[in-house]
Amino acid sequence: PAQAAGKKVFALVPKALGVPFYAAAEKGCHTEAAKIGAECLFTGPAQLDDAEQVRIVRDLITRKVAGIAVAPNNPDSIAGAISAALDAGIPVITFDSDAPNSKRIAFIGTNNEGGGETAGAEFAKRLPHGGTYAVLTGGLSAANLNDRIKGFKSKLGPDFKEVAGSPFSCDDDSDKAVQIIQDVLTRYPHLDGIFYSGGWPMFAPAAYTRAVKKRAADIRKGKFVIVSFDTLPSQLKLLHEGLATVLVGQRPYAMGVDSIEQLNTLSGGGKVPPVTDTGTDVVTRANVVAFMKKQ
Amino acid sequence: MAVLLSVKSITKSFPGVLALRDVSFDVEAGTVHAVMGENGAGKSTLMQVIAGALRPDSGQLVLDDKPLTLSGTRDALRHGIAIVYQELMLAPNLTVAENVFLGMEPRAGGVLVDRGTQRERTAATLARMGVGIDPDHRLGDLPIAQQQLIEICKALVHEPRLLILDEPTSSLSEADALVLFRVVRDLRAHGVTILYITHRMREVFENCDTVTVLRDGQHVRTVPLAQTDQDEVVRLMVGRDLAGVHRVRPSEGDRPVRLAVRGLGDGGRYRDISFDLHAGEILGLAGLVGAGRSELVMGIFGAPPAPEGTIALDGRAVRIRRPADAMRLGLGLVPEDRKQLGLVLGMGVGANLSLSAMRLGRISRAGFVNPLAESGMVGRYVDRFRIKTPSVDQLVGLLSGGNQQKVVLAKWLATEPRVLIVDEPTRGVDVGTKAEIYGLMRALARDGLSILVISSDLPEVLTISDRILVMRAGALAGEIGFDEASEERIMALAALEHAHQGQSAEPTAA
Amino acid sequence: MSSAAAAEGTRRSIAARAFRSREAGIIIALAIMIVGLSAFAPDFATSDNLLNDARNFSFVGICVLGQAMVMITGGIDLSVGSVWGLTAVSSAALMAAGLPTVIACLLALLAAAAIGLFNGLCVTKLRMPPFVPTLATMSIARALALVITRGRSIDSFRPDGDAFFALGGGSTFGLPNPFLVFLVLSIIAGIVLSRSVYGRQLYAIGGNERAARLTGLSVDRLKISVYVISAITGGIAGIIEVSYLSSAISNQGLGKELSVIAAAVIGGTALTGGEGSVLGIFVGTVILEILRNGLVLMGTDAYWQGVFVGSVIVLAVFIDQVRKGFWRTR
Amino acid sequence: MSSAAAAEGTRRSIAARAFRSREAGIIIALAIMIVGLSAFAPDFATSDNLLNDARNFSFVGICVLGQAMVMITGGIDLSVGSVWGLTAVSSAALMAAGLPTVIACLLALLAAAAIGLFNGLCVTKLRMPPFVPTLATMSIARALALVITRGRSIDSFRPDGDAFFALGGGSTFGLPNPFLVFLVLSIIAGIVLSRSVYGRQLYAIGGNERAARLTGLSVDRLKISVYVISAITGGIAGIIEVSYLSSAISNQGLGKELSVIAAAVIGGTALTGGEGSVLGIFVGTVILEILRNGLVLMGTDAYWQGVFVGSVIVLAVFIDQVRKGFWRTR
Ligand SMILES: Nc1ncnc2c1ncn2[C@@H]1O[C@H](COP(=O)(O)OP(=O)(O)OP(=O)(O)O)[C@@H](O)[C@H]1O
Ligand SMILES: Nc1ncnc2c1ncn2[C@@H]1O[C@H](COP(=O)(O)OP(=O)(O)OP(=O)(O)O)[C@@H](O)[C@H]1O
Ligand SMILES: [Mg+2]
Ligand SMILES: [Mg+2]
Repeated sequence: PAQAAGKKVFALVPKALGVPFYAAAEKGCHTEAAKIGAECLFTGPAQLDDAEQVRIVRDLITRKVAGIAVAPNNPDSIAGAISAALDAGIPVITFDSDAPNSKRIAFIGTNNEGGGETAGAEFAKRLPHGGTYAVLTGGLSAANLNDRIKGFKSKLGPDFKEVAGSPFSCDDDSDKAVQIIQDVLTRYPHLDGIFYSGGWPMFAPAAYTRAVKKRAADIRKGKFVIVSFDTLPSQLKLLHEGLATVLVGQRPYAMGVDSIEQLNTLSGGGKVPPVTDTGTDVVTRANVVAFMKKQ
Repeated sequence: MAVLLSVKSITKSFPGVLALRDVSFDVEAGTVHAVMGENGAGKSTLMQVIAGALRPDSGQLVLDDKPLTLSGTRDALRHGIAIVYQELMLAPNLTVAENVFLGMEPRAGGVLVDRGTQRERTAATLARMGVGIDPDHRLGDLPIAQQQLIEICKALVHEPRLLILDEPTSSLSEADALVLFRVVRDLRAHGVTILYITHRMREVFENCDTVTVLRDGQHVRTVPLAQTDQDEVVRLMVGRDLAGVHRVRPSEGDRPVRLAVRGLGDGGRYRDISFDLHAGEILGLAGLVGAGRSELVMGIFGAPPAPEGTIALDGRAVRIRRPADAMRLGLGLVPEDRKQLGLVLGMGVGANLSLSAMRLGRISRAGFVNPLAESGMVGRYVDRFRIKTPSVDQLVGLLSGGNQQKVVLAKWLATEPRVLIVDEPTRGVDVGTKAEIYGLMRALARDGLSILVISSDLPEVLTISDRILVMRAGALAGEIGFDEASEERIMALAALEHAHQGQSAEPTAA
Repeated sequence: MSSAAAAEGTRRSIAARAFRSREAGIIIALAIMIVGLSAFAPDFATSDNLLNDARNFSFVGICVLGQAMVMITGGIDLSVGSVWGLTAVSSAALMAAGLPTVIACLLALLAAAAIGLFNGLCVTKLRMPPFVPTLATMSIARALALVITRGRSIDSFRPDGDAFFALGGGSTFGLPNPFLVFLVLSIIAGIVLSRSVYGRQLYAIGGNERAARLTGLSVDRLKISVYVISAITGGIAGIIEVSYLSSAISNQGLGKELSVIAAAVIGGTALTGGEGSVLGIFVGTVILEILRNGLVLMGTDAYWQGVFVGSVIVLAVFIDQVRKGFWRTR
Repeated sequence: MSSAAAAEGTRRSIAARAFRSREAGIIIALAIMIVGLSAFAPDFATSDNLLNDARNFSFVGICVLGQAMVMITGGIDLSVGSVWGLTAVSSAALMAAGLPTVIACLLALLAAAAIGLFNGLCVTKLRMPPFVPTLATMSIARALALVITRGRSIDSFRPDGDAFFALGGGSTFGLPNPFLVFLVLSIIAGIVLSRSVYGRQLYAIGGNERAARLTGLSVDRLKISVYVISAITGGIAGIIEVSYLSSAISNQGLGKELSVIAAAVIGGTALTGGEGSVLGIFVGTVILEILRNGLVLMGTDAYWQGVFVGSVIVLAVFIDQVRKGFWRTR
């Protein structure tokens, strides 16, 4: 059908469906595809599942799409499928998270570790004397989140102490994320900061507001630092209300756009840079208003 | 004669129940030894102890003068003791042959089932019993009567020295019972000892040598049948004299037709059945197992509704699509198979009793059960039927067979029906209770209740019926009035040569 | 022992005293947990924390009520988690589309009920094993939630005033509203199951469907009703969660069917039908939540938490079995 | 109709003809799917694609074999997905630690078997409903997998040569190795279930446990064995997947218990026990995989896919019911 339609079909394979982050990437993918008169096929595993993702990529090869951009759940397990695609003459690039040891032609995005380092730097800057902190993550085995956390910690000096039980996993569930924050703040009322490797708790503004109510003043005073990944609208709103300190955002929309653009070039026989850094947004209360306008 | 097995002061109790109290008696080798007693007297419990299915709290079994301690039923089999339980103990999803050899499968190459042998030996044993059932037939598809025969076959393949039969005839028709008796005599001839439980006096006196009577879990007496008679045995069982049940001539004068059935049929199991049931009449429905009586009444009750024919109640034609309709019209059906169709074994006596009445708002207001009314009603029926249970909350599944039957009857009478259909009303019920149930049915009939009684127990049909219909191979074979009624006539109609089967007798509408 | 349990099950519906003893084991297990946690995690017994817990387990708890009714009839409803999600996003979407809160919620619940109806019809009219249609609707409802949100979160909706947000976030008499909803529904369910003709019939169906049918119970209609109820409870949980989170996302309630069924089973509801009581499932629900909460408060290593959760589940049920054992043999 | 199904179920083991007819309905459903897909997705019927599918459904398929045996005895095993994951990571970890491939795999399988044993003991000796211990081990095994990997993926392991990787990635006689493993295990399971004493006794337990017990079957030992087998099949799937992905991560097999049970149920295995055949579950497994594969090939909107999956599951079982219906009434 790809050929039948006459249009080139480029596939964008996220780590999992139903994640706002990739929804943004999909948006970019579709807009760009429309622009160049191609078709964007957005498909991926229902939940974070690397074996499932490999199968889907193989299916896409069978379907002879014009190019594949994938955000590997597991860089090693995807490698085989990527080689298979290239053997079948289908260009493959990775976005959001990379598979450096694979044959992928290019990577688009900020690698998560880099993003994590940015976040870590911001965190450390605001807590010059160090302190105790907790990490909230989506899934203990999600490679990209673990990279972010790795990067984050790499920027923390020796006088930072992670509390017992951290990293806390919320299984990408906003409700559970908020519950965990409640629990953590109950257990460690004098915590100095929290790092969210993804925006889950902040996707539930009202509940989140209630959860951090007790420390809201501290956040505004800078006594309690909250650094979170992602810059989705609800997060920006919360940041604006002073319920977070720093947001570190990757640019999913840009990733979607660039992916199609590069796949198009490649399928036309062109060349692309091996790594395209879509960069990170660092949003603080200072520039949040401007940033919201820009969006 | 030599004593094969002696039971020495066996005691067994269950939560809240002392089922056996210091029971002792001897069983002589090569005899057919009857064990009798009222429902709940402890017969089955005792048998299960002897068969290794239950461990006694105290007491001792002695086999061939050697003390015998059984680790389980397998162990018992190894000692040559086989039992046919009162309830079917078969896996419906397996074939006849697989059930017969369950746990003792003949093996091919160590691990695989030797199907050939299994099938042949099953067929052989069934042949020896004189029953023609396909060993490869799925058990669950057979009617209970035949499943019962399979149970017996299952016990026989192991060539036991002591065979325990716990109410084997309770779900057999006269004809199948005869098969069984032949087998029993045959076994005795080969020196096999048989412990035989039944509530049917006649069977005992026709087939057994000795009788042991239990009452309330205690041994009353063991006596050669030659030295006793029915009345004495009954007295021993019940502890008092019983007014014998006699036939009662139906009151003269034509009673209005309550239930009129015309041309009812499902094309197979029963065909073109027509009859009238009058107000206050007890109509017997006799026939061999497989005659299709159960299917017929199920058809009347709408489970499933009969595709052909019409039903009229008090002259008004009625459509009965499901049991609920039938109930609303004042019909009640006490089914043949109490475990599968009659009771919720996992619920208490009380809950079972009130289940049907509940729906008719007898003991509920605005959709909510009125606990007082409920316990009141339950109490009444438990007393009225002398249901032997530690409490109304006792699981029905833990009651003795006969007491379960009483619960089913009570459950339906609680709906105060106008037409009551009873499929095998006294299956597994003791003489005393039988008499009560007959009396009860008569009383109800006198108050205008119309009763249709299916029974494979000829004396029973004769005793209680005002009029008897006989079914054969799915069709009405004929009707027998009160005065002409006799076992011979019934059997004659029920078991006619199969040449005639298929064609149905002319409607017997008045 | 399952039969012994059933015995109690029925006794409960007749004598309130035995009712208590039926759940004694699992209640003991809960008590032990609470004592242990209060000892090892000083913050556990704080009213703040307990109120948080009360709010948190209410969402699942509400679903368990419906699930238990399905299980009592011998069925199972896998779709509850997805129905939860679908109702959540569709109610939010409808509000975002400008419908009045109440209308939006009712429509969303109607959709949930429709799914329950579909499950019920498949189980009764088409004679499917309950696992099949509910598995199917589990996948369908989740997909529909995705279709509605296209993976984005819906938070732009502004229901008339913030009254709606109070439903999930607010408190009354110091008790979180979701908990109150759960409490009220539990009481209703408890009375219905133990005292109403309807409830008693559900137990009968679970105990012996053929007998129930022959006793004139309209088995099909009763069964359909429980699947509808289960779906609606899932929907209620979803809507309350939306109001609690003030935003809806397609993966709400993802995988919750397992926690829901687990809570019911731990609470003594039998997958084979005919058994189960509201008190039991209430306790089962609480155990699961304070377990999660307690592990965090005790600062257990994140990677090990699953081990504790599993062990406690087995232990809780073990204690229950032991007690039943003693109860049986005395 | 379940009895009708069982009727066939048993007949199968006697007359091969009826055997076919037992699964006829579900096979028809599969046929329809294949025809439909070949029509709408030209790439579907290519040998490449079919071989891919064969490889893909083998992992779940192997687990279904064990699961079916558990279900035939009337039980259920929720832990299979987690055991899959645990075995995967532990085998990889052991290889990474330098153990010879075979030893590493055997040790990993031993761990799996231990979990199965635990499940079996809880079900039999402690009389727990199968749902409880297997739910617990589901959580425990997953956690242990996390503990082993600390969330990272294990890929540094270099088994002796790449022979190990051939197990999952390679092919023999043009057929993918995992498929061959699945095929062989299926044949063995088929014979065991339909012909062996052991197999028939499993059916007996599912059909009437009390009768089986009173007939002297060692019910407990038989039940324990099926849980061990189920765990081992889960482990085998995990190890083969590791060799296929040439890397292990703790969330392997996550949520697979559902696909596994679904495949068994769609294949006609009854959750109530006593029913089920290898041919049936084989077909059930295939249906689920080619469904997933077909949807991608047809380029269905990712968000809608769940809707199709659900619908097809219901349809497949519906066709099966219809056929049985006809079969019953003729
Ligand atoms: N498993 C059990 N648990 C509790 N009580 C039991 C159990 N089995 C039997 N009983 C009780 O023990 C007593 C004797 O039961 P048993 O079945 O031996 O009577 P029976 O003589 O066989 O009666 P029937 O003629 O009706 O079969 C009855 O009161 C019965 O309720
Ligand atoms: N001995 C038999 N041989 C063949 N089929 C039988 C036999 N007994 C029962 N059946 C099957 O069951 C059907 C009717 O059985 P049913 O139980 O209705 O007989 P019945 O007259 O009710 O006997 P009872 O009620 O005494 O068991 C028959 O049409 C047949 O299909
Ligand atoms: Mg008895
Ligand atoms: Mg009959």
